[in-house]
Amino acid sequence: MANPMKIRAAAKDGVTEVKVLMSHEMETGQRKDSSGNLVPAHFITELTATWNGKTVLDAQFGPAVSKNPYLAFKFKGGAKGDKVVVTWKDNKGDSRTDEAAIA
Amino acid sequence: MNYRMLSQGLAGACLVLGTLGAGSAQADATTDEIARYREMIADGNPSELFALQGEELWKQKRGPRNASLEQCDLGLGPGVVKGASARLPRYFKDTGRVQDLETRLMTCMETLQGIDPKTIINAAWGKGEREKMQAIVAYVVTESHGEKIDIDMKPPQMKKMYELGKMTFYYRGGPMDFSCATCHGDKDKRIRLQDLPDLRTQAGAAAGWGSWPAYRVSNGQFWTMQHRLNDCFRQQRFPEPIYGSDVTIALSVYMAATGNGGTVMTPGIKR
Amino acid sequence: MIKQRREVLKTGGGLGVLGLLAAAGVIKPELALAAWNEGAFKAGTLEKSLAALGAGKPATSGDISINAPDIAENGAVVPIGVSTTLPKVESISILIEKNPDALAATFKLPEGTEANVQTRCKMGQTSNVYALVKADGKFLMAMKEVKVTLGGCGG
Amino acid sequence: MKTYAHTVALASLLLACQGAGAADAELHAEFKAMLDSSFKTTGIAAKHRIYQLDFQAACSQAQAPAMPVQKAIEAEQLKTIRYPADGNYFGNWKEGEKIAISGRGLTWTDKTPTDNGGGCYNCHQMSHHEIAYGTIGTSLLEYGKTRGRSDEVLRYTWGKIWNAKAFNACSNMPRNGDADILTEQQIKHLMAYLFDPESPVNKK
Repeated sequence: MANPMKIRAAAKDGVTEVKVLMSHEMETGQRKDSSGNLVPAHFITELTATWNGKTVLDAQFGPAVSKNPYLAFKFKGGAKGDKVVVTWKDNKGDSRTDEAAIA
Repeated sequence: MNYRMLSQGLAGACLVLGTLGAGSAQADATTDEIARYREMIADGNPSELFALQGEELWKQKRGPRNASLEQCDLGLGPGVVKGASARLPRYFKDTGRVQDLETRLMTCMETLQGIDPKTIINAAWGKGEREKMQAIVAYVVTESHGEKIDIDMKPPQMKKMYELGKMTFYYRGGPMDFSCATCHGDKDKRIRLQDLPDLRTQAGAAAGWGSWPAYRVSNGQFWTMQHRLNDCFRQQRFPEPIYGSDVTIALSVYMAATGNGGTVMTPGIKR
Repeated sequence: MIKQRREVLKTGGGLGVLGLLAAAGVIKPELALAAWNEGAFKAGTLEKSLAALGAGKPATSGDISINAPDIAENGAVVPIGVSTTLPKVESISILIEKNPDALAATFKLPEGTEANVQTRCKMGQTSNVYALVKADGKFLMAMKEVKVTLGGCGG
Repeated sequence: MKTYAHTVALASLLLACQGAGAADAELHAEFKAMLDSSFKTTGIAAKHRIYQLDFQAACSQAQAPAMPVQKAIEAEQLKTIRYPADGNYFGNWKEGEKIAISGRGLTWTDKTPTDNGGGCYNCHQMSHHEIAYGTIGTSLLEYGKTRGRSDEVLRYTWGKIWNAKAFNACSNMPRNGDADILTEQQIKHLMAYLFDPESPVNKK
């Protein structure tokens, strides 16, 4: 099972900044292991962030996004205690959803 | 030391060589840009992901005794994690040994949880109990972020370890004749583009010791201090140090004590 | 739900059908947007990736800025941020010219989300990095070179 | 593998300093025991690597040893240098560049003890275009251009690459030829990299 994300959301002057760290290998499918076999591609393909149920970001990743991906973005609105929910899915059908309260 | 005595005896004939060449005025725009790169990746250190898992493991009942690590004494009393790693290595009366964070955690895992230390010592990095150890370390060192390095050098056992660590630091060997000092025994040097802390000095030792354990962006792994030292010896072309062995503890005491008073920046983020 | 969408994709032969379904109100538009754009992510060259994104040959815009280092100490993690002052931004994409597949990531920005995203990408070698912005229905672009260095004592 | 039989002169110099106190001797014994119990053989990195050669021991202090000791070491090491049998110093600079950049070899994760890199860029600036260079050693930029190609310069440079300790007893630089790190052919490639006018070391 996928490991939890670390989500930070902070509101300031009517804008909420969200920073997300995801635990994921992000294998490109082009790397060889120590015995010379190709490691199959395994990477996050889609990510959605919502605030109070409204989509605030919709991202798609290729395998060129770094291992343990980092993402930061900002949206207008958001009050202390509001929930930001982030969900990712990967190319093997695995997914993970975590949430954080806006600080 | 014998040779030092000789050189003192022959002081008239003795010229202490700067073993390095003269061309060191190569500070350039490259260095500034690399600094900017490091600053950009510092916010959002994936060590946090490992610390998250480590905290869970700390609280989880595990092992043959089905116990958590919450009663583990890292030197500040049972269960005290905050600030503990800033004061390690230290001499522990209950084991009669100088221990670093990882060997101390092995003691806790053995006594509280019944986990055989061999399952950690003989495991590969990132595998089995060793992987769990790495996560627990990430959690513990995060709890000392911002504290001062505060190594208690009063016990004679610590003084002995310091001396042994210093001897290890200057010990040349292997097919490339390298010692720790080959790379870390002069000021303002770098290997390729990586700055090399001068571990002989307080500032250098504080910078080096204080920023490991760390997340390594080149391989996406979280490296404990044992892992860092293990790879130093690998690059030094030495044989492999056994996990938690005295040579690793001695070097740790030498570095930590030299860096005493510096700031703990763990977990770090490194190339 | 997700499985069903994938099946529709497979049998229906691509985004066209999905678009049709969305237009017919069968599925919500935002879900349609979320389907991974395999065609663009596996397009290969910069030119083909831009084509697959429907961007053609976008003009350069001084209103788009790329926040990335001139030199990356390690190609495995290159911080790349894109921001723009252009109005009505719909999407931001990051493309790396010399990667096997140029497209690294794409972000759809609903109204209210600022045109300012940061992530980290892998770069196999020194390359031009492109930020593609779709604003008010039009594609515009900016470019910055990032040098990737070798490091460490081993290699 | 070679063994290093050091001369009586060096040995006696080293012996001359056996006046250390009992506490020192005890610490030394403890140090040796610590090394013995702390290391293990992994892959090609055998445990015996922790046992020092005489000159390594002499260079294992915070300060370099006394000048006579250094001179004795240098004289010893000078004898190990083998110059190219065919009298030709040069290989291909393009191959030389690859060797200069590669820092691989002789660790416990390397499969064989051969096929090693020179690791030159770890410590030296060399070419006009490679920005990732270390500063532990001197800059070798425009090495051939500024030094010319006299027999003396070629012989010195070859010798320095083969065994740097022949010129500076406690040099940080490995004994590339003497310790079987690089082959004669690889050193020829490196020589070409340093001296060829077309090499980026000399050409902008």
